Amino acid sequence: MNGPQDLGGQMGFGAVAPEKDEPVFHADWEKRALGLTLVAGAMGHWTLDESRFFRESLHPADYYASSYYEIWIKALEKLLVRHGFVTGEELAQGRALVSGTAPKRVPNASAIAASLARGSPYSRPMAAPPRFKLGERVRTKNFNPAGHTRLPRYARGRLGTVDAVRDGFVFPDTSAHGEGEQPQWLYTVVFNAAEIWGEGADPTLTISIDAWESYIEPA
Amino acid sequence: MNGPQDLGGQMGFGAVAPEKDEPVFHADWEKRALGLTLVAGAMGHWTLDESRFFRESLHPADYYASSYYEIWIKALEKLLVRHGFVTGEELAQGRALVSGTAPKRVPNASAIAASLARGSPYSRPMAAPPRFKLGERVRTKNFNPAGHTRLPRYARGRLGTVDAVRDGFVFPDTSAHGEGEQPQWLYTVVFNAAEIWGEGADPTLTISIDAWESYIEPA
Amino acid sequence: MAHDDSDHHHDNELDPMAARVRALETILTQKGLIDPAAIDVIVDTYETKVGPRNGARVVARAWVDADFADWLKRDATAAIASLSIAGRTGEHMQAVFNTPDIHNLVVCTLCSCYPWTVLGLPPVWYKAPPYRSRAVIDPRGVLEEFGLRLPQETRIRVWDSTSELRYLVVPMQPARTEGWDEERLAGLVTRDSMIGMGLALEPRAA
Amino acid sequence: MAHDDSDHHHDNELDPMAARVRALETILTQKGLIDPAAIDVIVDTYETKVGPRNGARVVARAWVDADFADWLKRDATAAIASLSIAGRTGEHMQAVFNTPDIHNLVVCTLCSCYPWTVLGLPPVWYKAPPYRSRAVIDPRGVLEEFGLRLPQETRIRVWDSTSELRYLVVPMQPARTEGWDEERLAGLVTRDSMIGMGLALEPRAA
Repeated sequence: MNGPQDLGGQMGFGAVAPEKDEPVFHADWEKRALGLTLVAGAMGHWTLDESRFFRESLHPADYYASSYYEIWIKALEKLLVRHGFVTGEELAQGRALVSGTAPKRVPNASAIAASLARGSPYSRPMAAPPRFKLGERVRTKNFNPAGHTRLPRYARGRLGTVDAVRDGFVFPDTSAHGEGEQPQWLYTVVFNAAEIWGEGADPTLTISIDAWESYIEPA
Repeated sequence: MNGPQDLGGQMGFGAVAPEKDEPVFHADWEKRALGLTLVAGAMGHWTLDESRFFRESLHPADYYASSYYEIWIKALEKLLVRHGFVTGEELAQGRALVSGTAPKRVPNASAIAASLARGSPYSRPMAAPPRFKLGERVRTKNFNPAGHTRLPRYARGRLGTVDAVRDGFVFPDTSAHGEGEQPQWLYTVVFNAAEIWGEGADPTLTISIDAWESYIEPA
Repeated sequence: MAHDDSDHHHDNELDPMAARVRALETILTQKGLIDPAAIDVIVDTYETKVGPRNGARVVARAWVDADFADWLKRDATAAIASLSIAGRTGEHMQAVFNTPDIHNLVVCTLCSCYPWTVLGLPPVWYKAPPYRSRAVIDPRGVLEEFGLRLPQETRIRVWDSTSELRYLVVPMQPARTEGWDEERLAGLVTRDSMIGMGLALEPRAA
Repeated sequence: MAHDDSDHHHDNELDPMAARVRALETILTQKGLIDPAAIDVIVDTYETKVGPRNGARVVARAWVDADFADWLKRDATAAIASLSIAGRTGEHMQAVFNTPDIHNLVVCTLCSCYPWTVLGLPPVWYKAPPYRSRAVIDPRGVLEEFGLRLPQETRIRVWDSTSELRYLVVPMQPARTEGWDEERLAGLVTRDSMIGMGLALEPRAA
């Protein structure tokens, strides 16, 4: 969706403000927010892509006024409600009131430690060979779905070059909406800045995105 | 600028919510906000385009959380400070503390009434003939200025047709920044929705913008 | 101070914007930068004098007078001025005519440009992000939320008001209103129909 | 309850987000949906175990070992795993090498994708709108705000992390560090230099 998350090339947010000797967390609640997001995800009822979709579905005023952990928590609440684990009333009262969806699993400390160490790969074996090859000129598609996509608005309908053919990867546009992994070949596609930003673009700049096969077509 | 004002095709703002029997104003302060904006503008120290630039320069979180009259007032305060009429300290204290810029004029009630009735045309005589003609195929330029422009992001780099050749008009991109009126021919340029929105666009939809001559080039 | 004491009775609990606007008016008045009476004139103008009834008069005239309709199509500013309607944000008018084949819709994606002289001040929804973001990409969806389901074959033309041109939609004259006089016809012309977010009223609904 | 009483002493005035997160953890714990001890493990991992020192080890090894550098270029995930660095959001690593001709910069315009295994959790600025919006259109401007003015002829390549690939920038080895051992070299490798928002430290500054 063309939501508040799609920030490339937007203006008006001010200067980048690095913090000297920034701590890993700025408050205790941030620690719990990170942990809650990961352990709730580990129940196995939604994908990372669905989490991202719920985050970008926050109202833009809310998204831009929130820190990233705030965004995570607001989206997590909505995910939990959407999947029947908690109710709005429970969130309002701050305590459990009714039984809800039964979790597929509730990882304990050692299971979580193992899963952090292991990670969860998103690459998938592909039966068909990749359609595009290294160095090929391609054009990204132009589309504006209401659902989740990882093709940023600034990179739509642009002429670029396949800079790398990666592996098969879970397709976010379906995975975010309970429509399965439907893996596709992933490519790194590189563009000259002038192709994207037009007049006044930095002539020394190239920009790449990682694009699933259905995002691109022959130039 | 690619600021919060550039809303065409953005998502996540929810349903359009018409109000049954909506009053002209929703609070007394809205009346004064409208009037203040108009009478302060009538001092003659900034253009309508500069006002618009100050509105779209609000932080996106602020812009999207504000009603339109709130946006007007926040921008008006900044304009007044920028032009030396008031100070931040005066705004904080709610009273005049120092003398500031002398206004070019302070219209009274009858002068304002006359100016509302008269309006202020933005058309200007042009020495050169228009470069483009009715029915001509043109492409809008792609650029991403940090300053004010009236070419929306969704309509950049698109192939369209000149639907009307208008008049010479004050050029907002300079007028907003104290760089003069520099009038240009204005055209109405119409696009098929598929040219703008790509896959899934409504096939019965065309969209037009009003484009200054420097926004377009021969297709 | 810009307000007399009688104003203060219902302001015991000013909301933050009310307080902020009051403070700004106070400062500008103290500094002699504005005449508060000029604000009163503006408010009175748009609260009581200028509104969608102006546009309805224009549309009704176009319905009954083919020559006027033609003039309105060619030079809307002059045609509208002939009805003594002119002024701020009506300096450069364009009239766009609905037909059975094409439905016109007006939006200002970049701010809130709107033809004040014929429609008055814009409603909140016209100025707010949902309409401004969606009208250019999903006009049918927006129209349906307003209760208007256009035939699939009707073409839609969206006019994004990116310049100082101001657009007035001339809706189609409803059936079974032949012979009505202008004033009666004007009663069928809603504000929304002149933005393209509705049709003129049917006679029975007027 | 997820917290014992000792936690409450400094929470007499919980800010709204702290209260909100506390409430959510309470509900999920009461419902048996989570194990709070699992959260402790996560916090401990990213607070004390996983951080940019991991990435610095990778970079330093690449500086001293051409074969490793080549492996890192071809298969970063495997090369990094050979140093016992692996895990969540490090499943699909790509290493991109700065040269005198090209400077690499990593951003995630769409959210906050970041190579946790080698850099730890991302800093606030990396996740916030100013960086995400500007890095792809004005990287030189952003770099200058970080105090890094690149030569005009240096090309810049921005990698927008739109997939589950995670990018690690390998900065150039500073001059006058020939013969340094890996540990000493690793001390020159800052987090920012592995995002592309800085260079490795000069020897005198380390």
